[in-house]
Amino acid sequence: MSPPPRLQLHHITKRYPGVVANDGVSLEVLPGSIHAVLGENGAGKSTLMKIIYGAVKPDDGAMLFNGRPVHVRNPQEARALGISMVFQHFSLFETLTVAENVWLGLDATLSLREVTESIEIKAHEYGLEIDPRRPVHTLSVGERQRVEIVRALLTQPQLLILDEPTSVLTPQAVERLFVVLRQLAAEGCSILYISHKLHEIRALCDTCTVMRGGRVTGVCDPRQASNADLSRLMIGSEPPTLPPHRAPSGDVVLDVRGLTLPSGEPFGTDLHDIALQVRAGEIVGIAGVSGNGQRELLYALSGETTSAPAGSVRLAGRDIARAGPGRRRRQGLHFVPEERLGRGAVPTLGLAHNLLLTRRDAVGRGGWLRLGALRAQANDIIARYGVKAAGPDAAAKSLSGGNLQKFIVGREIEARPSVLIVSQPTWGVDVGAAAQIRGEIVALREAGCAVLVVSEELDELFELCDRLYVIARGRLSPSVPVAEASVERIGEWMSGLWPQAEEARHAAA
Amino acid sequence: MESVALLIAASLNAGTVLAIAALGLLINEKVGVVNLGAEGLMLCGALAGFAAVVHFGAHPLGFLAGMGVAALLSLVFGWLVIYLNTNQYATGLALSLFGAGLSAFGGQPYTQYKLPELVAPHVPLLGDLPFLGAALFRQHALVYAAVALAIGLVWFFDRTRTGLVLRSVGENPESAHALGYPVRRIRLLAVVVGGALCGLAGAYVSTVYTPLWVEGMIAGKGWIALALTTFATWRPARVLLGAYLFGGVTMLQFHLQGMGVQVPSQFLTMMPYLATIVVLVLISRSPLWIRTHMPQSLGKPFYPGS
Amino acid sequence: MLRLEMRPQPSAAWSYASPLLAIALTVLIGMALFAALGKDPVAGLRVFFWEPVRNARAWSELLLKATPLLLIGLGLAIGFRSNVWNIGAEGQFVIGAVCASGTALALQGAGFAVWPLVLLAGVAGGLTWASLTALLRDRFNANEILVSLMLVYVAVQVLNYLVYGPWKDPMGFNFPQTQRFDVTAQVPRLFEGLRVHLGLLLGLGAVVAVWLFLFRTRAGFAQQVGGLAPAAARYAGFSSRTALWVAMGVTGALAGLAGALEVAGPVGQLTPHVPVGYGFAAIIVAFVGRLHPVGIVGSALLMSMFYIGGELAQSRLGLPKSITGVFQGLLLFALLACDTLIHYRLRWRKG
Amino acid sequence: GKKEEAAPAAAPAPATQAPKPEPLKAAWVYVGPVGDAGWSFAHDLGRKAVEAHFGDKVQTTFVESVPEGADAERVIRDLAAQGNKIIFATSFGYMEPMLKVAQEFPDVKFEHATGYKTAPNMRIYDASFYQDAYMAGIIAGHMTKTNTLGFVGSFPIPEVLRNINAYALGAQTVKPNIKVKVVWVNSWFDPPKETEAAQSLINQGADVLLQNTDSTAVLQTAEKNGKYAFGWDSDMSSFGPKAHLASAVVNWGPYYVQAVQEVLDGTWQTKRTVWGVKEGLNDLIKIADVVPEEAKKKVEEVKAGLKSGEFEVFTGPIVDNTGKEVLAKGVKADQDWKDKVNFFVKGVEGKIPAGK
Ligand SMILES: Nc1ncnc2c1ncn2[C@@H]1O[C@H](COP(=O)(O)OP(=O)(O)OP(=O)(O)O)[C@@H](O)[C@H]1O
Ligand SMILES: Nc1ncnc2c1ncn2[C@@H]1O[C@H](COP(=O)(O)OP(=O)(O)OP(=O)(O)O)[C@@H](O)[C@H]1O
Ligand SMILES: [Mg+2]
Ligand SMILES: [Mg+2]
Repeated sequence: MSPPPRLQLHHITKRYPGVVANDGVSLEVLPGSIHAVLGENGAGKSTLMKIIYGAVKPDDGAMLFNGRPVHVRNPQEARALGISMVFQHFSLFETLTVAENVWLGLDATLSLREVTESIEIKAHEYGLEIDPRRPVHTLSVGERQRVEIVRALLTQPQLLILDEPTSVLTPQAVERLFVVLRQLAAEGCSILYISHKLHEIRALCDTCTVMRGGRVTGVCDPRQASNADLSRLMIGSEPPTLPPHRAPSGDVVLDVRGLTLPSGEPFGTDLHDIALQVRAGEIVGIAGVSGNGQRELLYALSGETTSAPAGSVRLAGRDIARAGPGRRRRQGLHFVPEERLGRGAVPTLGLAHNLLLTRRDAVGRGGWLRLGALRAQANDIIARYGVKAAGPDAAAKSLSGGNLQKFIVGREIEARPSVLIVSQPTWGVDVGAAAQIRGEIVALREAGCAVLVVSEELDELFELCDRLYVIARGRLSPSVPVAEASVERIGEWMSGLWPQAEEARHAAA
Repeated sequence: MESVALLIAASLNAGTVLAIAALGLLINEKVGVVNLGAEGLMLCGALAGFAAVVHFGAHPLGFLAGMGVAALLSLVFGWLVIYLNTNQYATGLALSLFGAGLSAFGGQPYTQYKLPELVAPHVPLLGDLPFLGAALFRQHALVYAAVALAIGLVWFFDRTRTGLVLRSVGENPESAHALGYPVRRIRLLAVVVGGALCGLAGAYVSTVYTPLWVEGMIAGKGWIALALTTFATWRPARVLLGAYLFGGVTMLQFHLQGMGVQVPSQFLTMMPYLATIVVLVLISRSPLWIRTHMPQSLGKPFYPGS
Repeated sequence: MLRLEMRPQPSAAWSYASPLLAIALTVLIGMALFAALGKDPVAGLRVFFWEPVRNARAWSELLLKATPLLLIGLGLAIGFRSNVWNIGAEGQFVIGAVCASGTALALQGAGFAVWPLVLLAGVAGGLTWASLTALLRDRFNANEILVSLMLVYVAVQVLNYLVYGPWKDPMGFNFPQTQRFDVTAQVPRLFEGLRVHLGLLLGLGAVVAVWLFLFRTRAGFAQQVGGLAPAAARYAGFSSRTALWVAMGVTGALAGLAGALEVAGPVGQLTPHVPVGYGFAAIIVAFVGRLHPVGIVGSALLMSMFYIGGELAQSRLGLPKSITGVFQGLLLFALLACDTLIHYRLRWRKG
Repeated sequence: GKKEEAAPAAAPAPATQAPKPEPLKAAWVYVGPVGDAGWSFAHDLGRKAVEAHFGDKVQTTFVESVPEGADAERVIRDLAAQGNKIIFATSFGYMEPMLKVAQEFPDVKFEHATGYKTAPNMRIYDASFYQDAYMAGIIAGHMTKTNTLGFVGSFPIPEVLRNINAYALGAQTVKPNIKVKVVWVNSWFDPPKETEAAQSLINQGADVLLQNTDSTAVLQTAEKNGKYAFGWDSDMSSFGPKAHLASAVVNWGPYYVQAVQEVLDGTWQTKRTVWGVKEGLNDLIKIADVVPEEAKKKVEEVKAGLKSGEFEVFTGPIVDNTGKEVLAKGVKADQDWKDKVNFFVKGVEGKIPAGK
């Protein structure tokens, strides 16, 4: 008789106010299997994993582990059973050392010294070299993930859950991770692998459960299924494609040179001698693993930081390095930040009032607000961009991520900017809305705007951009036209390894 | 010489009140909770301690009562800010006002009541040393307990796993929650323990420092204790140091007056408050430095499961 | 078990109902307290809610005491809405009173109405004192809660120094108070024989001005974004420094005005007893009034009622004065607790 | 205790007492909580003496912890409007508010303690604490070993300066070179601060302390340090059995009884009353056993002199601590001189803070 499945879920249901995150989800994972859970943003993947790990309580449903019914009430119990999890958003403590972080994730049986030793042994065994004594804030994102994985491995898991582990890794690091995971699976550990990247799942997994809107829409072998099949299960349709681009680009509008800026944040990244040009009528992308200086660079470009050296940022020839966001906006530079809620929009205010953050169309003489005009303007954007909202007074936080993103992008595009900077344009946005947003960005370029896109999704950058830079450890690579770039090459650059010679050649040209 | 030794002794005594309260607040802040109600807690602790000594005659019971009442009040405060996510500042202010009102109200029957005698403390042998004996070894047991508490907290936060868990909760409650630590319960516990220490400090004031009950007798010490945690960049040993420094400034103003210094006494009375401001300014000058040492979730609400 | 469940959207109805529920709860607890102290709860209610509004004189006293609370509460509301925690309004009030008195004393004997100058001096004084906090916050990042509070103690000693020293009434047998101000330096009363004065109208004017600023101007909008979402304010380019200075400045100016009105109104001279805690009570006023100008009018009246009721409870019922403080604290606690109903609903759940 | 007594007193008279004449209503306004010792407590004892003396002919009310700012006027007016025929305001800060209310209620008699302004229906009364301070000084002079005395001062007003000077003069009758150190706490009542001030005086060598503040903190601090101190405003002997040398007490009862009697008789007139040891208002009591007989005898002599009116504490020559003669040899100070004291006598250290 074959052994029982490692994990069985029956009709797991979890409701949040206003959403059913998991709706009668059933799932089965075999010992030694690498099982993918595939789904768009908001499909309910993370919620399901947290339920398995005991971090979230389901409203309904049953769970069996190695054939025995279990009630996992908290992560400690999960770990005692042999379930470990690496979270989508790291659960590390910046000020503590690697060993302390690991220690906190283990149960209290070992001393800190013993934990330090076992980290070294485990890390060596799987080729995940890491110094247990270093404080976490000195680690790169890839190294941090290694800490998470080592922590999970030290619990001797029979089931390892990884929630979107690759969104922060370079393609090369992804490959290395896969080697480790395959080794683990060969040793009999089951793995639940969450992702919405088809190619990764195809390369790694033997089974795939697809979710949409909190329900399971299918189970298949990803090595057999076609992209179109998976896509249909995942989003209910085939992915749309962008129209091909062609229009010659114009003058340099945004010109950054010699931008060196120490970070003002405790664990931030310093920027070193950044040079960057964006021309009218082109889309330029910046690739890179998060935490390599994107945040600081965007602050310096948007004007949220005004301590950049004078002359290091120019807009159509004028020095704006020390101008605040308002002045830059008046000169035609608009920006869509990655955090929609809390930065791009005030959560508790209505959409109409959120227009006031970046627009002054409804502001009369002496700063007087014309509320009627403000609402009309909001209604206009809601209609034109197909934003699903209760009206111009609906609070920003009542909108789903994608709809709020459409509203914010609409707000900035309607301002007819000469430069638009967009960070993570389609993060957490469903495929339909993502396609619409990308379409709007492309249309803006066709209208002669200079667009700078910062994203961690290489696929998106390759699809959208004309030219690419890579940012790593606060330095910016030379640019390459997308036509000449490859995922492998950009991946290598993402770890900071771009040829200096090339930079010199670029400068000479 | 003798007078300097006595000035040191008095400063240590005055500093102890601040130290105990500030160490309690430090525990709160290490898990991410700012309790602006410290003044109210100390007042209620002072009253409860005083009343307990009046009724039961024993000082240790006074300390226990002060801690108990303050713990109870911080439980309410903690429940509001941790479980109902009310604004920490507003709730703390409410507590400080409520504590002041409640203690004034409940303290009516105890105004200017007399407490039983305390034996003058004197550490055997050491207390007889010249200079040092007078300066250091003729203090109430709680003065030494405060030192022990600070050392204990250094050890606790740096060397024990529980201390590490507390720090991690203040650092990143989301992660601590994801790892399975009961963040809200830990926070509540820390708030209650910290509050109890404020109560102890209050009871010390009313039963030992000035063995009397008078409404409003804490007179801003709770607020100075709050400033001390920032001053010390959340490190117990520095809290102790800072507390003695402030104790010293407090005593020095009277010392200077007694010496006949030609400055209007009102300006000398301002000294401890001005000193607080000056120190805050010096410490906070570099925001980066403060933020590096500050528990990262300080003052921020935590919603589990989001 | 009773459980809290997050609402998908905050409840608008509860945001109005919560203060009423909080008042009701406070009254209920208060009545229980009266009963426990062996007093007739109905008589207690009468003293707190009927006596202070019984006749014109009572109204005059109620409004007189509500005026400083209203002025300071309005300023604090702007501050708290923009995440500026000025809790040293009491100090700004004191310095306002000091500067107003200085002006009044300097202009003793002037043959014209100098009270507008006196009030302006108060405004300037409060503004300057608040600016100290703003400066230390802005320039040195020093926590404004602690700085502003410490400056209260300093302000009180400044006041003491002046009244015990250089500003002492030369004919006053060395007692700590200044000369009484000339009639020209005193704010006009609104009705003959009643103490309520022009300050009330200034307060109501401030209500309208603050309302317009907060809800009808871009600057007012920008002021509040920092309190709602600091990152959004930074993104929009709304300066947190401007917000800090505006918040501190407005509160300081209004608190200073309140201080000036106190010395140029009911007191008529500078004495060490001018500060009576309006700056602290106004914190409760601001919160109970939902940080909304119109709400603050109501809560200032309520707070004034508590004060006067507390005094009357002494002379009529023999209750201790400190009961007022208990009520104030209770009210604020109750309000904070009731406010959770805006964001959560209560549900019965088994297990 | 005291709350329950106040309540029925304030309630309207029951109907059964209708045939009797309406009781005269009298009210007191206190600056602090009554408590068990100190200034307001002493006044409240006086109120109780009135109750005891007149029985149901008089009905008393009090309001405690009344701020001396704008609120006092409302409280006093409310008391007048409630039908009180005589109102005692027991702190200096009530002077101006009371004056205003007095104009509105010509039929009500107003009595203000420690002030200097009067009206046809408002008069002032005061005590002579400096006489107690002088006698305390005599005892202190005998008890000090360091020849340094300490004084915890509230505020630098003439009354307090008189006390400090009298304390020094009394001590100097024993040892002419005695020094007095003064520390101001800028408060009438702040026990922690009083403690700290007393501690710092002791630390600087003062071994007999007197205070013009209201709490028992100074005495308790002396007790803790094995030094000596006095009670002030009420008998504080139980708060420092070893440290307590004597208590300066004030008995307002006789004055209050007389004032109420005058209203009942219709003989009340505006004037200024300053009573002291002579009238039984001030006294130094509970002189401790450790005090030498010689000192006790001297105090008795002084007391007798004060009672008969032959002795005056401030009798020239008096020299201030800058060496200037402020009262010529053989001259007895009059009330006006005493009202304007604004200097320290020789032997008191320091300068009067910021005066003219
Ligand atoms: N704590 C929560 N409270 C309310 N709603 C929640 C909560 N957590 C998740 N949700 C909602 O549940 C749904 C599923 O969320 P979940 O995080 O499981 O999606 P996901 O598939 O992991 O998406 P992603 O790819 O973005 O990680 C979403 O609509 C989300 O908004
Ligand atoms: N933490 C939360 N608390 C309460 N409601 C939430 C929370 N997160 C999401 N929601 C609600 O759940 C719904 C779905 O939100 P979410 O942002 O996850 O949408 P989504 O499924 O990812 O859609 P989109 O593709 O547009 O982002 C929204 O109505 C939102 O208001
Ligand atoms: Mg989503
Ligand atoms: Mg997820």
